[in-house]
Amino acid sequence: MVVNKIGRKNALLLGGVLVLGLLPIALQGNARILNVLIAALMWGVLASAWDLCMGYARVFSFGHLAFFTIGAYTAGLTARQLGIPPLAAIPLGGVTAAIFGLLIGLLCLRLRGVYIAMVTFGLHMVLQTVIIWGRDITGGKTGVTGFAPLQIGQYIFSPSYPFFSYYIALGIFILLLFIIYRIINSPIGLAFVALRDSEPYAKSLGVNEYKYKLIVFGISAFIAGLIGAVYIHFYGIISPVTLDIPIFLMVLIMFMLGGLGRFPGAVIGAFVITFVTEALRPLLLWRFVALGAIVVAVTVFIPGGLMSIPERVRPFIRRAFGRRHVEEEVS
Amino acid sequence: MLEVDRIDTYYGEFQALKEVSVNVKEGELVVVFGPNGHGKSTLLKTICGLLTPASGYVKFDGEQINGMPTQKIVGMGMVYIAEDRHLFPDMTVLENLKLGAYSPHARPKEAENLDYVFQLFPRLKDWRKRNASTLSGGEARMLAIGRGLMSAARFLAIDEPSLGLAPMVRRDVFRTIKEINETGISVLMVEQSVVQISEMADRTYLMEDGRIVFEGSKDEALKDEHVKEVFLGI
Amino acid sequence: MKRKVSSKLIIIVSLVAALAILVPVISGCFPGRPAPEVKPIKIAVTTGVTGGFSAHAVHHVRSAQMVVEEANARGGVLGRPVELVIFDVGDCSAGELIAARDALKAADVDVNFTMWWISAIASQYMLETGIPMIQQGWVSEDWDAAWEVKDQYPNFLFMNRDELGYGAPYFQALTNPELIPWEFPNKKAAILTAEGEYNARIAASWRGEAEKAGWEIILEETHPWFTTDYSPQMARIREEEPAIIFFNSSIAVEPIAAFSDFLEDPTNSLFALIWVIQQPEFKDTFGTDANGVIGTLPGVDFMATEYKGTNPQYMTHYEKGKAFNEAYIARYGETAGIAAHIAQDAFWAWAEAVERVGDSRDFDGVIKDMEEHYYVGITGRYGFDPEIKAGHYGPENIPITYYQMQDGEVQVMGLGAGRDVEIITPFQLPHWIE
Amino acid sequence: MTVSMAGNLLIAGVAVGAVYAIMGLGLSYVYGITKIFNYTQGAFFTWAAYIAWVLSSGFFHLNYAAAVIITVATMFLIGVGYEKAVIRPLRRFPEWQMTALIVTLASAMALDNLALAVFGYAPKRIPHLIKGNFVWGDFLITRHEVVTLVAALAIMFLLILFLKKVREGMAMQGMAQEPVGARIVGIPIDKMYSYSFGIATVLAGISAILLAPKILIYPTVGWVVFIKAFVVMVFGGVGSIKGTVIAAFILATVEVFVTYYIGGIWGMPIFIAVLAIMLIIRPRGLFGTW
Repeated sequence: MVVNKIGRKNALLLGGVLVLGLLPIALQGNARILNVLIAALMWGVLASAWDLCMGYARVFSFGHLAFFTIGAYTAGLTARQLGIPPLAAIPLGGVTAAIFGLLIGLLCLRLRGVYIAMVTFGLHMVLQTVIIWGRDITGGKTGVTGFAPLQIGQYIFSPSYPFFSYYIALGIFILLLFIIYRIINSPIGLAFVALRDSEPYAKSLGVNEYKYKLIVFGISAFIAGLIGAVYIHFYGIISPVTLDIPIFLMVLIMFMLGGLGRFPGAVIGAFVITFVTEALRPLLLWRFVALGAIVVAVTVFIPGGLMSIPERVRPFIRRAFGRRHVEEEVS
Repeated sequence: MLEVDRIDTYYGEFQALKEVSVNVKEGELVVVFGPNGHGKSTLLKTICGLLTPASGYVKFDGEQINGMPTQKIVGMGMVYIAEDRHLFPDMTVLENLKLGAYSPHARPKEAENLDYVFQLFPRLKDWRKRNASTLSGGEARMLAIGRGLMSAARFLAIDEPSLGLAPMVRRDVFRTIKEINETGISVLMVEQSVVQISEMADRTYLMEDGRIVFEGSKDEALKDEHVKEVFLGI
Repeated sequence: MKRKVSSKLIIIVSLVAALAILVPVISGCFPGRPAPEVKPIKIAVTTGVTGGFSAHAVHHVRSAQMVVEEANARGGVLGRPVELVIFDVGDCSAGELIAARDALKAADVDVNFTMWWISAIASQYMLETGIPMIQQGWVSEDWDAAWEVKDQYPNFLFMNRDELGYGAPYFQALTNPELIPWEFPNKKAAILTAEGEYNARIAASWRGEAEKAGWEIILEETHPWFTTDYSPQMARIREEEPAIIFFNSSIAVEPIAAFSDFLEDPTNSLFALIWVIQQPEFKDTFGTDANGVIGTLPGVDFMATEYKGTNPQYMTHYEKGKAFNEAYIARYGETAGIAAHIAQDAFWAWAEAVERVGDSRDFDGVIKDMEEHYYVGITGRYGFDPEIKAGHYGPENIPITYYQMQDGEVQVMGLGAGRDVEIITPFQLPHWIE
Repeated sequence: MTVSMAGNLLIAGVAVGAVYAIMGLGLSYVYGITKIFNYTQGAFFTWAAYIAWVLSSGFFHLNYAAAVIITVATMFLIGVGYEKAVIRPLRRFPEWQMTALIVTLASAMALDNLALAVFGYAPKRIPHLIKGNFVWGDFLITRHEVVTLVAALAIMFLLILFLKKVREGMAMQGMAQEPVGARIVGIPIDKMYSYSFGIATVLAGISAILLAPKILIYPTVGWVVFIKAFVVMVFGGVGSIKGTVIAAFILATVEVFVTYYIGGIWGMPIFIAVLAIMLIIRPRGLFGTW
């Protein structure tokens, strides 16, 4: 039963990837939608990395947008100042973010929830100021621009080549999500799932909890930084606008809406929020009023996030079909 | 006074109570025995409104109370004294007792009940300025019972009062419960071990795997083959 | 085994279903319209209605709506009706601007009017589309990346280049004894600047000129956008009592907060703003309490003011501007913000060029024509310099205007740049100066 | 730096600190009682300020005292209503605090933007409660600031009194310490949740009324204050009333001096850096109980 269940989940994930792979062809290369999809893919990775930290390791991090930005600035600045090619600059962005992640983690992971949130948010605020203040290096509010793009033959990874860029982004997306998926299903990830379900288990895990949290925090910072580096190479620019409150809220809402600590939930949330925001754009001033209201309504009706819909629907179906698996499930 | 009729209670998809029926008459002291994890606490929690049964009903003084919020049930004169105590850890003994009399009907009798509790447990009076979290197991148990009495209850639902207590203290606690019962307050108590207190019970039930498997007086219980098998290993 | 087969089947069916549902849903988010009989001229307004410049964007959008109605009332452009496409770019992040570009391309617009964009590289992507892009104004260095390739993309123009007005020339004007006949009690100045490149560049230029003139900068300070508590800065100002307080910010909230604090216990200082003095909020908040506050703007902007000068050329701008202001107030119940006036001029300058060229789709031709002809509007006479891709400055073209709050209204104090200022209304000593 | 300078900065710090304290108390209070991290607090601040503006200088031109009373009463109803409509349905589910996080975030976003759509970006001003200054030599403090300071201290003492001596306050505290225990003794949990939200919202309202004359009202004004109140809450130790107030004064003073010496743009980062150092030394904040 259990084996079959995991098999089905894998098959669904594979199916999702297949759908994503076929979408551009189905959309006949519609540039507008493809560019929005690319943005959704990137936000999906960031939201998943953040969720890995918040939903699984239960580390109340507010710093992932900062890691994202650190990755982006590192990649952009090294590419511009030192002429490092994109394929080296992107991982460098990830590594730098991971180093920051580990340092911050060492400082704050022993603290309790809200306190971690505050220290990590501190990183966020300080970073914003440092970028504006260090305008000679960072470009201030205008941001970092002017470096060689990621290029294969005549194709450039940029919004001007959406079809090509989409597959590059999808490849990176699959790679990074696969890493996240493996972590979730590794002994560490499973330990965290068990930990959030039962307190006694947390105690038996003992001292290692700190170490595990640090590892997960570092990895998710790495992924956030990496996708930040991809972001800057795609758009050719990053500016401190990224650190403003609206984007911060949007990414938080993405994985919360998808379902905290329910693996592909963050991705689903990212797609939903990105597309709903885009679709609501003609509302002008009322856009974020509508978005906020929709999120509130959806959450009040589906408190576990979109990923919990199957779980919530299953008992009804079971009752409707008169099958009773109560004992079986418990054992 | 209390009628529990064929209730089913679930934790998610797990059924903890299966068609359980129990009743307590005015002034009675009834004990439900049963091994650990077989649904005894669930029964009390369902009665006092912390859990809602999926089917069946609970009646108190003839009024259906399942589905009612706990504070209303407390207002009707029933109080639950929990196994894991649920005291307010960062409040003093006195503050805990005062909050015990939160229910509107208990407020006028607060001073009177406080005297009564201090009379029953004189040591609580000495410790009234101490934080509840600093109390030992037996002391905390007393405070829990005392807090329950503060609500001017006519019906106590006591969850394993002996759990984790030394035999001496255990006997004290049981004696106090009996004293309380003799003032006319009905008691429904849940216990793991049948031997210790069977003589003080008016009637007993045996609960196994979420079902009531035996009902009878204390003498009948001690004679019953199944009860013996479960508790005495005979 | 049996179960496995069925779950595979479920997956395949759900996959097909998902694709079948997803594609129309996603496409549905971006509806296309059926083509009408006469193809309308589509003009786009791309502006950050929900971002930090929201206060200005509102005026931009309203003004565009008015301009389109007026154009249609006059029979459209090239005899075709004009249709407005408004696109919100929120906080101007790269993703937002790319979305805007793709949407405008999909909508097949004829021209794109923008307010101020921070993300220059994203503007470059916009230029790739070939659609003419007419921006209200910005410091051109912010456009470094796009600037380098401007020969590649001739299809953009600035209405103004702001750095010409606010930095060094502004300091010169403030210390011009003809414009401001007040004997400064000392040679000290305080510069309060909002974060961001735009204001930073203005501050650097202003400061450079001040230091050249032997002034001491007792406070140069950068605050975040929407800062509303200036008590520490005011404490320093009250201690040093500088002769000039230069408040360099683009959002009205900030100077309003700072000036209210200043008025609690004022010092003998000039209080000088940049163009924010023309945001109606400032005037509406303080009324006559603000009498004496100074501001400047590139371009004539006669909103809510009386033109007391005699220059016939400015008279023309004034009459046009007054008519527009009255129409705007009648319609929206408040004074127009600065973005509204430039939006008017930008559209009509473009529309005249299109009429001359005779084809709205000849993008390069339209821009070239705009560079070759003058347009006389509300805020000035526009002749675009192909070298700097922006309107010419100068008394004949877009004059630099200095304002002062007098009798609760924004009055034109002088026209011109730096030391060459034509006095219109004499300076009044601010009421807080003893 | 002169003595008068230092004195004036200190006064400014204390005056700002008083407002952070009131706002922080609201946050700390909700978090302490309900364990909800209430993002909407900032939006409630904004709305309270707008309501006060509409009642006083905006449209109705009511007497200021009447406007304040109506605002505070409205805020209580808004808080209670918000809890009933949005938070209560969530409470039936496991892990609902996390879900509450997203709901309050999204509500904050909706409410902020609603303020933008309804009132526009033009900043609004409401008058000072009392006009005028107190001046001793070189030292200057506005009467309004004195009112704010007194209000902050009074609210602190009233809250402590309420939680220690009043039965309802004790019940709320009991609920925070031991939710099941609170139900057992018959405390009406739902009502207590609503009232805690109501009280916190009232605190947001009071801080808005006190701060708005000083800092103007615009659609995102609540966020700035919210973030600072949040830092104050953590610094003081979550759930500790005394800690929150002391933290507010310390941090506001630090902020004022930093703004003076280094520049306004560094105010917030230094604010948070001080917090980070503090947490490394004392992981539970100044007076944190857990």
